[in-house]
Amino acid sequence: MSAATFARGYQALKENIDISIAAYFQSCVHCGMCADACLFYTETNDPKYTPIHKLAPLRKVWEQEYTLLGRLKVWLGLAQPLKDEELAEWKEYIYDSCTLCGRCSMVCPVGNDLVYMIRKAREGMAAAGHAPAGLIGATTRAIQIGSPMGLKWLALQTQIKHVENDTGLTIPIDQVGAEFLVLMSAMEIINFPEYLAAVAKIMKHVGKTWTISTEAFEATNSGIQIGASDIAKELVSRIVKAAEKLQVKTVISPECGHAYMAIRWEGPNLMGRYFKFQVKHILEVLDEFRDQGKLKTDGIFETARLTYHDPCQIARRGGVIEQPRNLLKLIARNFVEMADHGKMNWCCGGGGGVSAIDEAHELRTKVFNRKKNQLQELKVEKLVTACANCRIIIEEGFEAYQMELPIIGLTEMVAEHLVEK
Amino acid sequence: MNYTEFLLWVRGPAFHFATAILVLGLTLRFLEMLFLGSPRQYAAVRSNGIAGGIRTVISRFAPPEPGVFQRSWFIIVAGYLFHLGFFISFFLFAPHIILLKSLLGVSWPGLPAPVINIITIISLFAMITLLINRWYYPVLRFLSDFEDYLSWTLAFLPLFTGYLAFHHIWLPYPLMLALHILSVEILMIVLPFTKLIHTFTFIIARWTNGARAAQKGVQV
Amino acid sequence: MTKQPTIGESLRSQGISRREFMKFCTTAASLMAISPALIPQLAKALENTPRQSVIWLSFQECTGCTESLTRSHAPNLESLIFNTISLDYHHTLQAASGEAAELARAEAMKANNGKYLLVVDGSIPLANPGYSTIAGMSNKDILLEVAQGAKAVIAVGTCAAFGGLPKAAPNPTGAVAVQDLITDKPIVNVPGCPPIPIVISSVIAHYVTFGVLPQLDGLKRPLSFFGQNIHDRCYRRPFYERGWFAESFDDEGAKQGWCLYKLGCKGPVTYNACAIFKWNDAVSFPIEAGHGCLGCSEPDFWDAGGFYQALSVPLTGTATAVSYAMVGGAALGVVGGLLNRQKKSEAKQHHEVVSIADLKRT
Amino acid sequence: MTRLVVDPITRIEGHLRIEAQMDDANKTITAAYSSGTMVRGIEVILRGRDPRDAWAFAQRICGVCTVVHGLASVRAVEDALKYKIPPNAQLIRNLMIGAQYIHDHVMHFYHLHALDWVDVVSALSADPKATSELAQSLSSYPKSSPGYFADMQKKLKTFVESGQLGIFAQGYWGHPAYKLPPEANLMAVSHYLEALTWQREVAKLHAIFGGKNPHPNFLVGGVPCAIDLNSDSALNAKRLAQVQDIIGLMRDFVDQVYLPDTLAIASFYKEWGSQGEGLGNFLTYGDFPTTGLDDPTTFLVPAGVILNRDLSVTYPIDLNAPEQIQEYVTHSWYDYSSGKDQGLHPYQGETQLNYTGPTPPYKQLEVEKEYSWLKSPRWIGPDGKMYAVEVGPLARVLMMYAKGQPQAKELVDSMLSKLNLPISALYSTLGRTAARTLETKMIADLMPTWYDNLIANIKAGDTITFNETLWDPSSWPQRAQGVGYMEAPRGGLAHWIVIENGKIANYQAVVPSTWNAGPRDAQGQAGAYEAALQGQVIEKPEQPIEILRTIHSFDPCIACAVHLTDVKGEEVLKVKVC
Repeated sequence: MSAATFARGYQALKENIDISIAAYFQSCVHCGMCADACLFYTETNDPKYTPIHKLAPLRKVWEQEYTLLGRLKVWLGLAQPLKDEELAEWKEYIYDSCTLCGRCSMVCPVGNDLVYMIRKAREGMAAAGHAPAGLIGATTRAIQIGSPMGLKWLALQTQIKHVENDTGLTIPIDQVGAEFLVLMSAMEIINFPEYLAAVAKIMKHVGKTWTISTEAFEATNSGIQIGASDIAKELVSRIVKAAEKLQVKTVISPECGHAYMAIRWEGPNLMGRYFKFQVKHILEVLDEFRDQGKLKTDGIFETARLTYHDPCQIARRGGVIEQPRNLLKLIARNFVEMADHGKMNWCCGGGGGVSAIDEAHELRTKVFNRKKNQLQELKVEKLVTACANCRIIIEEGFEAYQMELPIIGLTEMVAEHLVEK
Repeated sequence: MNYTEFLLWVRGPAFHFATAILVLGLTLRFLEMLFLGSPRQYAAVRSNGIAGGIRTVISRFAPPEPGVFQRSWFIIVAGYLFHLGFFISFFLFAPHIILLKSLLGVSWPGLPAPVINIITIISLFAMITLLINRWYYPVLRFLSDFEDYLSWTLAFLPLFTGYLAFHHIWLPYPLMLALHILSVEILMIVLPFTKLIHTFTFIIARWTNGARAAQKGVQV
Repeated sequence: MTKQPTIGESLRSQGISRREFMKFCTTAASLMAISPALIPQLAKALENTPRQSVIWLSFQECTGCTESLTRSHAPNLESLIFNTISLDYHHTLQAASGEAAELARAEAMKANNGKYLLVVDGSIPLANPGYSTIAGMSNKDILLEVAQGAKAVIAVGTCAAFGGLPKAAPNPTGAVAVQDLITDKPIVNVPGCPPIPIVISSVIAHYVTFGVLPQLDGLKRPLSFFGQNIHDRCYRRPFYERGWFAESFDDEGAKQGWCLYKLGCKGPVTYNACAIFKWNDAVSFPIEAGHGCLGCSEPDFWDAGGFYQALSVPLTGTATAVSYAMVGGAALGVVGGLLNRQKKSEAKQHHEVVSIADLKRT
Repeated sequence: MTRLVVDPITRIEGHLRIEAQMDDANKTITAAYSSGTMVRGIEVILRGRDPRDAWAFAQRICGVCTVVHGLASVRAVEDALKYKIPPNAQLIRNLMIGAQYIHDHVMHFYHLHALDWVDVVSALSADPKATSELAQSLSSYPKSSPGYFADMQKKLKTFVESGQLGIFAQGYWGHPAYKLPPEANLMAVSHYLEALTWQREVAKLHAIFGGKNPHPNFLVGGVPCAIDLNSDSALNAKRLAQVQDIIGLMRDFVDQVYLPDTLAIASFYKEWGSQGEGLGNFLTYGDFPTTGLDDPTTFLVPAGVILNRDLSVTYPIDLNAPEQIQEYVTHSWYDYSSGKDQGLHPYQGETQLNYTGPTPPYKQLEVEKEYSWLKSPRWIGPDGKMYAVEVGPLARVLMMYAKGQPQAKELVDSMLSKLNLPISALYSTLGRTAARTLETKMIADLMPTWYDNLIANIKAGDTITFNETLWDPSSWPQRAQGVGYMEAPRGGLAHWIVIENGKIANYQAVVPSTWNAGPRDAQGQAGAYEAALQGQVIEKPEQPIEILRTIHSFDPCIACAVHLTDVKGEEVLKVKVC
């Protein structure tokens, strides 16, 4: 019977240090610019949330394990080795106050990719048993039940029934040879079944074959968020197995930031091999349809003043930036951009697993202030986004700040504007 | 030891030692780093990342976009002035060019001394404001450790002593010049083992960040 | 013993008019950077002083300093030895040789005990007393003997002041400067290889006139001649400021008088009055004649890098140091790197798969 | 037997000690020993340095003959590297060495040598009017009025009466060997002072070309001063005119003061035409290109060796031939690894410093063993015999005379006839001093040729003074060796250099005073000084003025003569004299 220990955590940290991490630590000049880029600092003015500070334990391991001078310092008693208590203390920084949004990585003058490092640090934290209980729970559910929110196929099946009833469309299940395998996020299944309806509508509109797998419908990956590559790998492998079994050409990642990152960018690396299929975000797929002229809109434009919230993992960390804008232009007249958008967007405050951490709730609500202000400045009547998690967090934020602003998923919105066939 | 002996010592044995430590330190640290390896990319990339890596190495020299600039304008402006001043006075002051030519074998035209003088003053001023900022800005105050102040001092001294030597302030020129050279030598010795090594490692940092982002199709 | 005439009397009896005498005083005053208001006082002092006894000892030297003294135009050598001082012992100039010469020295020391001025040129070898002897005596013994009764010591030339050429690496004879041996007497160093002629004569004149030594810098050099470095007073300085340098001898820059920094000029670290008073009745000075300053009034200038090596260029040896460092760094780096790699792969090998059961502590 | 010791020999350059064994019965010197008593080690110091810097070190061998070692050094480097210098640089160097000659010889005559012949105290009793008449009968020099001499006498009188005799204290005043009438003494003392003023002006020529004097600057590959008639910072019309003025000043003084004074004083000391003869062997390296450029066939002074006063045969000399010039340390405070009796050519020059003399303070040297910091250079003749030779003005004048140089012949013959002396009188103390005057005259007459050639070159558009091609050490061969030779005022001077990997591997200077003042060699043969003193009668042993007269006639330059060198990493020392 194994369990998390400090030694395992320390070993995981050691294992994960590579050239770039060494270069990042050596390059950091403590300029503090990452703090100005992090909403946990800008909204709290508490310097302890400075991103680079969150990496202190990892830095210690690198220095003491992998540099001559660091070894010498330890040997001479000038430096204290990393302690378990430090890791415990850093939980707040590495999990609660970092959404892995990667905005700090954009501003660092020496070019440090801090998120890259945070994710490595989480590997150590998870192995050392310092992961937040909420994330442990979610991860356990993901492995044991198949979804972080504890949803089983049955729940999705129920929703599919509803959708089929509402739309009159058939949702293909486990269809071997379909072009697309559509994944869902647990959040969507519970809160936004409209997404499934929209996908079904669009697929019919463009005449593509698609399917949902009973074995791998959940796209989110708690293993990534908690920082347990082994678990993340298992979760990814379920999808890979299903996709390969169903012989799909493309796996469509849903409106969920981390899901995209997990399956599109980290999946192959976790598996340690190239995928035989493509992985695309639903917005990418939609934009391709648009580009191919397959999306026939009804000509009724959205007239409400609206803006688009870029989910971090889709835009900045995922490279899907232009696609949503192309789609919005197709259907909206009054699309306006937030001051910081695209790759420089501000996070909703709940990404990277933070939404699953109960003790981070208060902080997360506080830092939502940033998004709130952005939206208030813009005076929009509608908010569009492409991540169910963002959407929930923002809705919660509105509630906390007593704001009223309709939010809609972009896929759903596109579907609404298609010519009925 | 009179000042001539001191000057000869800093121009001779001390310089050789400092250069040796610099070279040794950099070689050591680069190898230490390189042997740590880098994970392989299996995802279907949008570009191989080479161009993006190079672009980031260069693009982060340019001023950031307005949103970022607005939030961190002070550190950006002062940082620019300091770094530009430091490098202009280092690379474009005639005696330094001669020194570099003797070490590297290549030469380039310099700037008139009065221009270097003004640039040095600006750079010094920028450094002082950066130090004050480090004391008063909560984030920097919180982040700063001994190494930060040490690095600041070691970067400040060559500029400062160079300025004093040029203007014959305080000490006789040869002594001030010797102190100037010595300050550079201390900088050289300490550089590989402190954050000052960012002078070189920033290239790797920017490269890897830029290349990884470019593989995802993002320009950072 | 007859009363010795004063300098004033001596000058007048030689038909030197009051006007000429005042002119001499003015020249002397300006050379020594003395306020014109003090000239009458200077004249008075000179008029009332008997000629100062001077004993000049030559050790490890080349006689260049004495030659330089003969080139002094104001005060010139004739004026100095006839009117200002009594040069009682000087190998190159004195009439007597051998025992007679040594007798002249002994008598001067006796007659002026505690009052004579000792001038020294040349360094003193300590490695072996036989390396330099006069009348069978080692230089060190003579110096100590003569210095004992001296009022003050003037070390003329870089050899006497700082050890000079004999002390240049590897200092085969163990040469030292006067100040290394004499610590209980006031010493003025008048370095230069040789010193500017008028500097030697003026410093002697200063002492004779005012009875005190001039104000000195940290290396015991008179501030009135060594207070500024050559670079600051060089007529080519504006070109340095502009960044215009002669790149080679006889190139366009050399012809137009551009700065000689790149050709190895040591003016910036050399304190001397060459750029102000110049040489040989202000005809020229080395930089004006197209050659960089050798830095000859500074200690150890012989070992200050090549004469054609720019001041900012480090002394030779960097390439060797770098090559050793690269090898050392590479060796250390590879060892450190391999250690890192081993550590990391060990960590990987011992990796225990993290399952959900492992996320919590037991 | 009495041991006479003269130490210090004053009015010379450097530290020289003469010990002489005198037969009390006839007051005759039976054996004399010359010792250089100071060593610095310049050749060791030079090892490992940049050959382009060597001139500055070598130049400090001597501050009196202040250009010669600098020039010999740059020539050695240029010879080793086959480095050609531009014609203008050659002409400027000629002018500098010419000025050095004239300056040096005049100063030697008046300030170093004259007081052996001129009684300062006697001048006090001269009649200024008669002095004026004497002076005017000798030359047209303007400063010859009775008033001028009266002023001079008054100045001297005040000085003497002050009781502070300074540099004149303890002179052998009133010694019966002083033969000049008071008027001649007054004239000579006056010219002593005039020469002091004059030499300051002459030295300016060096300042114009080399920035200062003493120790003007030189440059391997040319000269440092650039020529640009349109620049205020190079040799321009103003500077060149100044040079021309100085040349005029030199020639006037030589013709109107130095030459007449020599003749006048010599006429009272004709007996010295048969004393201080010395070796009778003479050596010259040759120098002074009459066309301006460095072509040995045009040298005013040809190279060669004269043996046993035989002017009908001159032997060629080769400075690079290992069997021709060798230095011995048998009686010097050095060791050779091959044994103390072995001679070495300067390229192989190797010696170990080993002071074996008495511990100072000492009374007497151990002349049977080692007794000098000078080595004994010897010329090995075609007959395989080792010859001690004399170098210097006498050697040069004899060589020119032997080779039939017209001006030399005319000047020598004219002087001998004016003094009514036979040609054998040249082999003497007097002959040596007279030869110095005559060659000064010849070189002064050659100065305008070099100057005119320089002007002609500039007119023709050639202003080049420096050849940059071989300046960079990376353009040099890995190993090179060369010799820079010249006729320095005191005689043949040569520097040998070995360059390896851009650095000096070995450096040797065999200077005129090494030839003349060196101690006995392995075969016990005396050096020129020692030989010249042998047989000399000393009238008053407590005031051995005769020794001074003969030694001074060589114009000793001892600092030049003593160096040390280091070969193959061992500390090795070597002594020589210029």
